[in-house]
Amino acid sequence: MNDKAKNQKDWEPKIIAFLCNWCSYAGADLAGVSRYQYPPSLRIVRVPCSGRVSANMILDALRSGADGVLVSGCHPGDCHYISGNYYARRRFAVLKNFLEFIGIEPGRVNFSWISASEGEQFAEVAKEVTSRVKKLGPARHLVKEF
Amino acid sequence: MSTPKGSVLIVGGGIAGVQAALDLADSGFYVHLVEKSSAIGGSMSQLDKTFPTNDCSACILSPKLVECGRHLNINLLTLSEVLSIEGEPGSFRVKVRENPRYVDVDKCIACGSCAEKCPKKVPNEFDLGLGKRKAIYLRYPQAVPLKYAIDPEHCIYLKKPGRCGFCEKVCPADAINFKDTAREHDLHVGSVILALGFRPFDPSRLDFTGYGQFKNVVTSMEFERLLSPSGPCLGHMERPSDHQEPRKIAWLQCIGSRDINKACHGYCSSVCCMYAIKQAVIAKEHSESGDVDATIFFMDMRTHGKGFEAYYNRARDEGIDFKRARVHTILPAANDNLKVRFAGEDGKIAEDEFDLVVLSVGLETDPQVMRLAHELGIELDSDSFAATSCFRPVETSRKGIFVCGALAEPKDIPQSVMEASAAALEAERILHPARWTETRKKEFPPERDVHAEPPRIGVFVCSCGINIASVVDVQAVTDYAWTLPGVVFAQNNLFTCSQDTINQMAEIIKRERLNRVVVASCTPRTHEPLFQETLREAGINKFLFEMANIRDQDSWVHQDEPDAATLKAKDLVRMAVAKVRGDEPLPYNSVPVTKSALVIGAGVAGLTAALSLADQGFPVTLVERKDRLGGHARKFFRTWQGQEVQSYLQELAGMVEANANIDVHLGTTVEDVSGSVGQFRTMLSDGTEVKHGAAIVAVGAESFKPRQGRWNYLYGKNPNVHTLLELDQRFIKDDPGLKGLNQAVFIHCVGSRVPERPYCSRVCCTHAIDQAIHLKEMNPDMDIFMLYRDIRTYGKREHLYQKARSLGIVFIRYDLDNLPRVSETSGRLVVEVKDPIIDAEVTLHPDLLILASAVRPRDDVGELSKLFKCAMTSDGFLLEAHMKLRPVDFATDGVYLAGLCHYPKPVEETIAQAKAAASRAGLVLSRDAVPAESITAVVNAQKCTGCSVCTKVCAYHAVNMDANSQKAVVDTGLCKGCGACVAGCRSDAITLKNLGNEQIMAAVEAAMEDF
Amino acid sequence: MQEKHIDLEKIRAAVKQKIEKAVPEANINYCLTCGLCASGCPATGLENMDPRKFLRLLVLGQDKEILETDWIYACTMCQRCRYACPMAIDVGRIVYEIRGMRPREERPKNLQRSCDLQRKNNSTGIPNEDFVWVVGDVLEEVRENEPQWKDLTAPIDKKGAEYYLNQNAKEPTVEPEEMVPLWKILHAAGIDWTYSSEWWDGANYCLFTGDPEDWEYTVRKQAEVVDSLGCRYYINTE
Amino acid sequence: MPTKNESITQELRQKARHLLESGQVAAFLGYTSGSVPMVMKPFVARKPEDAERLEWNSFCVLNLANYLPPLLRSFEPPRRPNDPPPEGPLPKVGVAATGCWSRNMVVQVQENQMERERVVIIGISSRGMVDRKKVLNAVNHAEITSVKEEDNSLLVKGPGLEEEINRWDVIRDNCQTCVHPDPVIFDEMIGQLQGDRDIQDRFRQVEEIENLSAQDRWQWFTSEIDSCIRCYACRNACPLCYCPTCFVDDSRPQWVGKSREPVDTAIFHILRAYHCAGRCTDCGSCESACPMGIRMRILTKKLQKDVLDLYGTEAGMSIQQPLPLSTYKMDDPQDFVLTESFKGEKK
Amino acid sequence: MFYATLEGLRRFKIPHKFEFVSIISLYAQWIREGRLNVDSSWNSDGLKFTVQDPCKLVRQGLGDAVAEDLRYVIKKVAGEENFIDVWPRLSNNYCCGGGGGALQAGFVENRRKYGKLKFDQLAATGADVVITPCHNCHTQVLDICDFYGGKWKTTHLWNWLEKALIIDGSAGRAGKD
Repeated sequence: MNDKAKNQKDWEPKIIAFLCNWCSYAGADLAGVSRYQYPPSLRIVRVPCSGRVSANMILDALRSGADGVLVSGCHPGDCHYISGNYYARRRFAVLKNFLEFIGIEPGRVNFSWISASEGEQFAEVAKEVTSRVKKLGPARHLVKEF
Repeated sequence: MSTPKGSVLIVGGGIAGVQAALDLADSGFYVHLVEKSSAIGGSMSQLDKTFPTNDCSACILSPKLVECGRHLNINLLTLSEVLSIEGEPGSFRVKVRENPRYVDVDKCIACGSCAEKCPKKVPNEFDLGLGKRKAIYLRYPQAVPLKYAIDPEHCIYLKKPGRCGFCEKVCPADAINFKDTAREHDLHVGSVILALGFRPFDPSRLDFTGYGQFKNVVTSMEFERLLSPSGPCLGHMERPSDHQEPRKIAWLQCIGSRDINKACHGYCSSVCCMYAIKQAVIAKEHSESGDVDATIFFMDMRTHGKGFEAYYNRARDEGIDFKRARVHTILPAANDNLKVRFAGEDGKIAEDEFDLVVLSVGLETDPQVMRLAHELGIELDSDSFAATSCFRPVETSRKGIFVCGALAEPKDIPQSVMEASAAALEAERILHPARWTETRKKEFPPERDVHAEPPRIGVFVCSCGINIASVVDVQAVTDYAWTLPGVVFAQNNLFTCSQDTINQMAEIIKRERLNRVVVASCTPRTHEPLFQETLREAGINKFLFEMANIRDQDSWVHQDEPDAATLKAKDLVRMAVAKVRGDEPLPYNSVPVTKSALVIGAGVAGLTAALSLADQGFPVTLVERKDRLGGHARKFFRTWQGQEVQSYLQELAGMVEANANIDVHLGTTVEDVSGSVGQFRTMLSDGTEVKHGAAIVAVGAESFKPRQGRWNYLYGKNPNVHTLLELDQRFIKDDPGLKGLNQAVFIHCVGSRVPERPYCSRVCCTHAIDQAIHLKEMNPDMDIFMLYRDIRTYGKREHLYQKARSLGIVFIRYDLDNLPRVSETSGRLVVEVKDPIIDAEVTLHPDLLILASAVRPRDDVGELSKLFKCAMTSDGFLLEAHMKLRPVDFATDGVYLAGLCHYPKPVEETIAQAKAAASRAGLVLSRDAVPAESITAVVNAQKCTGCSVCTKVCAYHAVNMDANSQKAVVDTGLCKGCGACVAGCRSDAITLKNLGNEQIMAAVEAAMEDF
Repeated sequence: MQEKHIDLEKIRAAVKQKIEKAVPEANINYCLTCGLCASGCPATGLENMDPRKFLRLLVLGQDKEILETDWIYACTMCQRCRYACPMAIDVGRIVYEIRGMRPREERPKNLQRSCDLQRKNNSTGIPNEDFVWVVGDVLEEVRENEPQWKDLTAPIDKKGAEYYLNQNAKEPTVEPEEMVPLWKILHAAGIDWTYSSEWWDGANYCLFTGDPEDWEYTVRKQAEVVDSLGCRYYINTE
Repeated sequence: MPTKNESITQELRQKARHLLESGQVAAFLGYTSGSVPMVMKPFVARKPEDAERLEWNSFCVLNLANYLPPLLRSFEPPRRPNDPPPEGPLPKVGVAATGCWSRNMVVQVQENQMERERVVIIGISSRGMVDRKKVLNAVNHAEITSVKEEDNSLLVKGPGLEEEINRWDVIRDNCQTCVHPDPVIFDEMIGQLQGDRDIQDRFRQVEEIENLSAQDRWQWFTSEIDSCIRCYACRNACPLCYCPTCFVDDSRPQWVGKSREPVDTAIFHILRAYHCAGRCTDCGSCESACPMGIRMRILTKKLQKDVLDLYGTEAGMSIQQPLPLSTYKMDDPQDFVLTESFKGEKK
Repeated sequence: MFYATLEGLRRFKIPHKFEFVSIISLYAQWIREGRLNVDSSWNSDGLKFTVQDPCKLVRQGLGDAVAEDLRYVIKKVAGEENFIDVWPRLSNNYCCGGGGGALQAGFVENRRKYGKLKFDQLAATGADVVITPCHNCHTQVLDICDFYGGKWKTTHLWNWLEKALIIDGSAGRAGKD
């Protein structure tokens, strides 16, 4: 995969995006409604809440070959389920540091808060994450060859 | 009255109207919601964030609007105006004119092609003219209905038929109808609710503000739009003159409020102090540079609501500069900046320069609304707000017509929402015999059992006209779908959501014996319910369905990359197919309802709530810990409007005692509570077990008695020192000792807004001032001094403050670091305080010293909240489910709150809140069963370690430890399906139905498959 | 600085009450002490006073200070504070009343003298004949030196003229040639106008001394003169 | 004069005997020595006379908390999953506990794995336990037949070997960097509490790795776990790994392959450590138990460091203090969130 | 003093048959009606003008309307492009400091301190001419200009009106030259 990607000049990474249904998924929709363009790299998985996303799921995405992961939820205080994103924030803060500690490149696993009214911000995040992952190249660590 | 009509007219589609509509439609009444613009949402939809939680306004509002828009029993009439209302409570005839939209709402798919092509740009009123829209437009991105409208004032075609017409040519859905005309509707309803809201004060009347003269002087509403991500600068916060980010911003308070001179508005607009602080906080946060200097010029900082004072304190800590000063005139400075000159309290002049000045404009009634009120025979008060009285806070002068929101007085969102529910309650009270008589209900065929069947998946790929098809190769995607495992049918449709395609889909499901369906089209957020309903119509469980979002999240965002977008669409379809394969039929959960209520606390709130429910025929158990009815209000003399409380209270208690539906338990407390919404069981201390479907907590609060410490002021030591309520007692008794007094002093904020009790008690300013007026009227020659920190006579109560001043009552401001000092010389009280204006120590010799002491939460509220699994604030008041939009609900379904246990509030707000709580409880009690979430968590006991992480992270107390097995169990009646427990569980012992780890992994892995 | 102490056994705000009686719309009590007036007032800080503080002293009955301060002459009664005051409090009007409370002999001499003179005839005290003479003299000079204005007129006491022109005394006494442009304008516009030989001075400092009687007297006199000439419009040089 | 550990042993036996004799506990959990030098065995004294076999020295490296819940359960009458709990008080168990063990017990109490009331904890302020591997290294892996322990030294003997080793030099990494040697919960103490230790560079090992490049960190991580044979000794030694079905054994969902492929080994170690985040008390049992000498403690230490930095809490300090990943504060740090860092970055 | 008469008639309810009007409004009216012909061509040097709104005439007298008339006349006389407005303006303009009898009352230091705001405001316009249509204003603005070192010329309106008058079809011939 690595070599294949190197040969492909315009390699487009695949990034798994876990988006909470109430804010970030709606923000992604709004980006569409407003026609903000961003790279076609995201594969969005709709989850009820960022608090639904576990470390296991993020690792599974990497293991399955995702070049990057984005988890996005409501801004703190806006959680549809009152406090899900607060727990998520702790889980992710610890996980992100930890993954970077064992050598996963910073930029591979990303988190954001995007509200339902932040269409442009969603596109910005999509662009930013894609560009970070592109700079890093295809994921190599933790990828399981099936 | 013969049998009333079971329908209600609501005028105004802002948050108040929407809330009232939902409350009524969900409890058995048909609602006509009339809105004059092209979409509901009102002023709240224009706001960026809301205080004090900084919630995104559109985000929290949108779900309510969508619910309203989709509701089977709400008839949304946009672009409509009420022409006349004839009749009486129970039966009103209403004429409504619906103006033409020129767009067929059944056809419009809101793709936006029309607006893209429309050549006519006009100022966008939603952005208060700061941005532009087209002549064919969507009021705002999240508008409900999400349908375009043509503005006939600006449409080239409508002005000169034959010219332009581009929208018609480009519309893929054939939705443009230039021949549309106004329609008149004759509605027959039982009651009417007016929720017409307010308009922001126009400061161009005040030339000294420079508004309209200087570009960088904007109103607060304009600033909301400048902050908003959907606003004219996409949330980048630019100032109008040069589109640069302002670094230094000033807010000027009381523009168009508390001004009987040029603004002609003597009232306080109640919300401006808080929104100004919020804007300052948000501006600081928003700023890309990170350094915004924010200064707020004010006269009294009015942060009198729940969580407001803490917000104010935090804002101060974050460096927002609060200047107790008012600017006379805004002056131009170089670079389009603005200069202000102002005198501090010490009289010293200072000058400062700002990049942007925000005028905190007040709220006023729109003249159009005044005309309508006049035509409908609704009395307005001297401030042009709908006239109401304290004991009847949502009743207008015309019987059967109710009012809520800012039309009755300037107020914030939660108060408007409360009143909306209260107004709904009043309508229900009249119309309850006709409940469910005019509502509609959807019927479905029985569902096929698909458990044993292997997956037979059908995939429907939508072209959405050209919205998807112009970018994504939909045929290739359809062909690809055929190749996926389990897929037995795939088809491409022009508009999958069109009525004929929907009918066809149902046929195909039956014909092909599909047991799983995937639609690849727009977004589940708007269309999932529609397709799920189709599944039900075709006789399969609606949860056997997935959507692939190939429009909003694909074709629309990769317009220039058709190949990549097609590839992505295939991925998304594959992911959806992988996910749907694992979907199981889920139960449509519901909980049967015990149609009776428990009301805890028999003060004004509890009595009102109990009566409100009992009057609708619901049995109520009313529990009061004391041995008599009345609660805190038994100590009150009169309302701020001058109505005597005791006679009202007696009447209220009398009605409760006489009501056969109310079972009163005096001297009783709640010992234990079990069950959940619809099915509570409560043990009382008198041994009674009460079964009830809903509960209202109205346990009140206490008055703080400063027996010792810093706020003592000789209370309990000198006989002439009283609290407000003690003086009320003397008023009630008409104590002759109060005649012939020479001097009285009131000290405000005794024990409120202090470190140990950092909240504002909201009621004391008004109460103290009213008492001072009463004393002064008894003894016109008497001198009365009010020692205050900020006067917080919000709303129309400001008139009372003005009256007090006009009577010669003297107000002296003090600070926490410069407290009044109280001593006595041979029994005679001496009060010393510094007057900051003339910088002098003033010595007073009152005959009476009144302490406006705090309202404090009761100590035992914590135990009660635990029984009902309700949360508390750090101040010790009960915490509602959402500060803005669910002000009387607890996070625990079926439990509601009202009165002082929520936060200090005057009797009119208590009554409104109690009625709101009754209305919300009515949502449960009016039905045989309440729906519960289907996508719930489920525990695999074999794997569960009983570690209880899941119970700790569950915000709804839906996961608990089974006392026997010591394993987690989920109460499906409480579970909302958020999945916090699932992510927290290390053992994979708890999962979410149809959103389990395996299914998510399947989707993730499918995304990565190469093909 | 010595800290100020006030003992308020009883507020005896006699000055305030007097003003309230005379000017019910003065709204003194309404003051919110918001300071908007002080922010906009050019006299803020003069005599260690500002409009808000001034009102506050009135409210707290500090009559001695109110009656003694010369700030009442720093305030020009311009009413810019009242213009924007949320309570529409008229500090200018209040200052006027307090100026009137000063004994005549303690008022600023020149100011009082101007009014006293005005009561007699005009604020400068020149005899009416002098005014008539100066007008004639200046007119003569223009007619002689400026041929295009040889028809210029400056009528005095012309009965039935459409416009009555009231002349500020400054020009005839100090800079008589400054009267000419206006004459020319009126002439060019073809206006039928006249001066009067009595009560011709429009200055009227009695507006500022605080005695309404003086003010009323002078205006009444002027009105009588204009009506007696039968003019339809009364204008002055402003 | 007896050594410190000899005194502790005496007192421990005395207390255990008393508890057993008086019937206050049904069993006492401690250590006894085995046949191999430097290897101590967990030991359950069930009769008063068993107490004499209890022993305390610097080789008690496995966390006794790991054995407590099963031992307690063994005294419960058998019952089916949904039967009500037995009525009346259940037998108690006595246990010796150092700082980290006691903190583990706190977490176990918080996670409902045992009831505080059912254990009698004899607290011992820890002087640190010896890393057997370090001793072996010190003598170049020569054969050791006996080790005699003095307060500050070890006398190591073997064929042709007699060496005195400074005790502190061979103390385990986790004990050397331990700041909380005192038990946080106990019913009785042996000896004095010594108070928290002031260790400036307690996270030095972690910081050294943090300072590497991402590539070098990955290099370090993969080489560290390279030798892993997936024997799960680390997991089995951990008092916090008590799931009936561990994720590595689960097939629904199957988060990680069961093979020894490097990716799966890596994911095993990542998730094992991550599951201990906010819970691990750095008792070092995992490392002590590892037959391959993998320093997996560095992983949990990293998590410990971050949780402390981010949320100011350390695992097991009190029963009342919520576990850091099951609670939150409104203003928890969130610099790591892209949209938050955007705010600061632009311009 | 315009206001003395206006308010005097009103406050003391003095009976009168005439109508009391402002000459400023009349100038504007006459120009609009074509009764007065004015032309700004004399101002070929582009002298810049600004204005003082007399409190007694504008704020307390006839309000913004008369102040707008005043500007209309100045713009006609001096050329639209040669007028620079002040801020605050019209009814909200600062008092010059000479009003209320201040010029006679004798507190010179106070009066000048008071006038500093006015001076700064006028100086900020950079105008060459300040039109003061009130005698008090005229005297005070002259004084503060002199005292604080201003560069402008302080004049009544009539001087410039005279200059701009067109008699027999030619401008500037009305004046003395």
